[in-house]
Amino acid sequence: MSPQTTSQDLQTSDKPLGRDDLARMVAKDIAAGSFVNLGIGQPTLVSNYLLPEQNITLHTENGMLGMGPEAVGDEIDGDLINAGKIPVTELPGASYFHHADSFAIMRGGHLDICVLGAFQVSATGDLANWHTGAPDAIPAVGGAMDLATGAKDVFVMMTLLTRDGASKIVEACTYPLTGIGCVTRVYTDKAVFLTGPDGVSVRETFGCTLEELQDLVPVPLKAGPAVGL
Amino acid sequence: MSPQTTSQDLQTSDKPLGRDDLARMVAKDIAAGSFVNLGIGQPTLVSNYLLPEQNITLHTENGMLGMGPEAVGDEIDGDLINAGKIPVTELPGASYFHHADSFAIMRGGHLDICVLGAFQVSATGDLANWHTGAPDAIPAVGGAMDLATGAKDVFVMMTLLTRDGASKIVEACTYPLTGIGCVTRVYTDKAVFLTGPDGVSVRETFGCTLEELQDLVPVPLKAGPAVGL
Amino acid sequence: MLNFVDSVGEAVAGIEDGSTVMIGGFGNAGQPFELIDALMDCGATDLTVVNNNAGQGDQGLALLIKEGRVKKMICSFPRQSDSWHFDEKYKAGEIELELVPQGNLAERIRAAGAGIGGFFTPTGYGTMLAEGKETRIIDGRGQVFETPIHADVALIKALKADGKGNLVYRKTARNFGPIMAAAAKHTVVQVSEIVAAGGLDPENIVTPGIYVNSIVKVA
Amino acid sequence: MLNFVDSVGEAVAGIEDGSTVMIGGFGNAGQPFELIDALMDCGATDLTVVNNNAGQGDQGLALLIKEGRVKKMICSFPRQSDSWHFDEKYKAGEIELELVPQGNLAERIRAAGAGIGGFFTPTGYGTMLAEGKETRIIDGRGQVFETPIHADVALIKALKADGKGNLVYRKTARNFGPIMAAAAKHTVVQVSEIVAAGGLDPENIVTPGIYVNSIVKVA
Repeated sequence: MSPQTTSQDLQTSDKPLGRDDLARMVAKDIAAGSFVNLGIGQPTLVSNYLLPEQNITLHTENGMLGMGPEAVGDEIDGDLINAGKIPVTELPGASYFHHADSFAIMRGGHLDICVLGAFQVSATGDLANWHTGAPDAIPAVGGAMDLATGAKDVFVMMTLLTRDGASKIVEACTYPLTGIGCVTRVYTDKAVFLTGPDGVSVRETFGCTLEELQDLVPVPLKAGPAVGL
Repeated sequence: MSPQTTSQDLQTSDKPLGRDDLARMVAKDIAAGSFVNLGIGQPTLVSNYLLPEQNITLHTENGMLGMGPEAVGDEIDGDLINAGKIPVTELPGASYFHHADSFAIMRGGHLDICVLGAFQVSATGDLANWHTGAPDAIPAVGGAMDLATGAKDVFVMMTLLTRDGASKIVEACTYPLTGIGCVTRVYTDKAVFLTGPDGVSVRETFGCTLEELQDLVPVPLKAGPAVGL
Repeated sequence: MLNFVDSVGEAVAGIEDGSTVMIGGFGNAGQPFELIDALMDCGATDLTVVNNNAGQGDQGLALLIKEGRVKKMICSFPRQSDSWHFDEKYKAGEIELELVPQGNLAERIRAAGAGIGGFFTPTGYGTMLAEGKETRIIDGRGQVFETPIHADVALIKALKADGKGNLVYRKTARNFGPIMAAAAKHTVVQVSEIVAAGGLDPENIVTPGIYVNSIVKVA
Repeated sequence: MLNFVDSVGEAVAGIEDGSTVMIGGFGNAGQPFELIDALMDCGATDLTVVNNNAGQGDQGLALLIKEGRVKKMICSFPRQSDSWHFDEKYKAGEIELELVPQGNLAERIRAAGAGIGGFFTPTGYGTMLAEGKETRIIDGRGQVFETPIHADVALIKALKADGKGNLVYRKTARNFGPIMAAAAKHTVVQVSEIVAAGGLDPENIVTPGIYVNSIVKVA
């Protein structure tokens, strides 16, 4: 723990964060003017909390920049869907392109941030989010590996613990990998973690102290940089 | 020489062909509906003899399909030029694309024919047309290697002999190569040659017999398939 | 050579057993349902199908799979809530699956059309989808060698064609159409409207007619 | 981050000595003359310039070369009837030349923007432009390994930009603009017209704004 930070300083909420509060926090952390891809599931919630003045442009890997909110009523158009195959809308200044051009945006390092769900994240930022590895599971990967490998920053949103109480932040992933050393931040109900080659630091905790958090997580946790990074 | 063809049968003109006659012959040999790229210089003449009913689409590697004739007068537009940087025109059904997409058309094997000039063509269809190899020459290659390698058929148009009387059809190119085994036909003032892995055959001769032609060309010549192929 | 044909049946005639068929679409958007129905009717079987998914619900590609006409799927995301026909065939060991990260799928299809012999990409490095593949470190990043995916036939859906076979698409239904058109030996397109050559702005053509072989208007 | 700036000087400010600069254009079509003039004025030197040609006549890139600001040219066709400034520098041994087949130039630039680590292509195989390069036989064809060309800055010309930085071009002036915009860390665009976001049809955008950093309107 760095001298200027105490475990108590890190606790910014007296209870765990719900999915919407977490989505609001992620949205707030995205720099103005960023180009962002939100993964299917929990990450999609982030779009509800992006403010117009942030001027965020959303990318959907099936071929669009400038994606708007989910379509309702007469807006629904089968030719205008997102990566989760949900009908969406188009904002002024949108653009359409084919799949190779769309993935060139992802793979060429042009997205500032992608936000993904995860089964596990390792201490050094390895990501496992596409396959349980169960022998009878039908594998499906979609664009997960391209996003994990291509975006400048990969944020993960997940509950810290599985239903069985096991930490999803692990020393090394036991599920099949999506990408190596790609995750830079993990937003969970109990804390925000920063991951990288030097291991895991904790930016802030929700409803627990760093020591209580350490009891749940099987990798060494450092107090991270001051809140706000 | 195949039994059914005599040297005399091959002679279809009693004198060498001029550049325009040769261009007219190449134009006539291009199958209806073909997509064609005409190289800078002599090959450009071919466009003068393409008939509307042939429905040929011309490609220019700087980013266009459906190129029309050279622009004159008010048609001249600095944003609409061909690979030789000459102002051209646009035909109905034209399309524009960027350089990578344009070369994907060439390199992906989508052009039916390209017609190129040459310094030398080898017996097996190697092409040398971009560099004299002279130590003080400034090399410049442009799209020559992409065309030579990418088009389904590569036709060469050239005079058979250099100014010094040396054959440009050679056993092996002495000039730096553009591509290996890529040329399928060579249209010259004295004959039309078919080149390929099995060597050189002569489709027709102009103003000379096969025997007289053989005296000029240092590779074994066979009488080719009947005129018209 | 470009042909405008009168029926989807004519458009898919000649697709042979054992062909590799690319089918456009991401989910249902851009999926050429009528051409797929015609492919079903024409009887070709033992097909390798390239599509992002492995069929949804009880229509299109899903039915082709149900009827046992697909020997192998090359796709990125077969498992969906309504991919029951694929799921059943897969669990029964009756269909082969080559699972490809979506960006590799797109780039490999693009490579085929562009004459690229293969390329290195960081996507998939260190994962089970790169097992057995050549790798190398380039500029400090692990990368995997991926090869082009060619096809005998592409079946795609566009919005409009002009008399030269140039195509434009509609919104995210564009998806795989342009790259599949370039990657297949023979490209069949269903469109909603056909206009004369010159009826589409040359600046806005997405697929030049050079990539198109057969066009059929579907009401 | 996208900025609309008021002058070409502001647009090129910050280009450092020793930078790799991609300059759009094929011959004069699409060449961003005003941005090149500003680059001349800003003083940056020791540049590596990527362009199809090596300047024509007494303007634009040709002057930059004449003034000794270009250490190295990466191009496909330097020798032209009016490339006298390049010719002189080259013969004097005062400029380095990396000669690249035009399609390899385009594909290598595209690869940089698309995150490809390298690719095999038949173009150039067996020629002196492949000397010293890795080769392999793929599907019976000799192929050469080519690497991406990245740049610090791209200077390009488009017809119009919208408020999101989306670009459309004009006729064959499109040429290298779209791929250079994607390959450079910082892309500067001169346009003839700027319209509000929504003022360009989303179907017709050629370069999405994600690839654009600075836009300046040039009269």
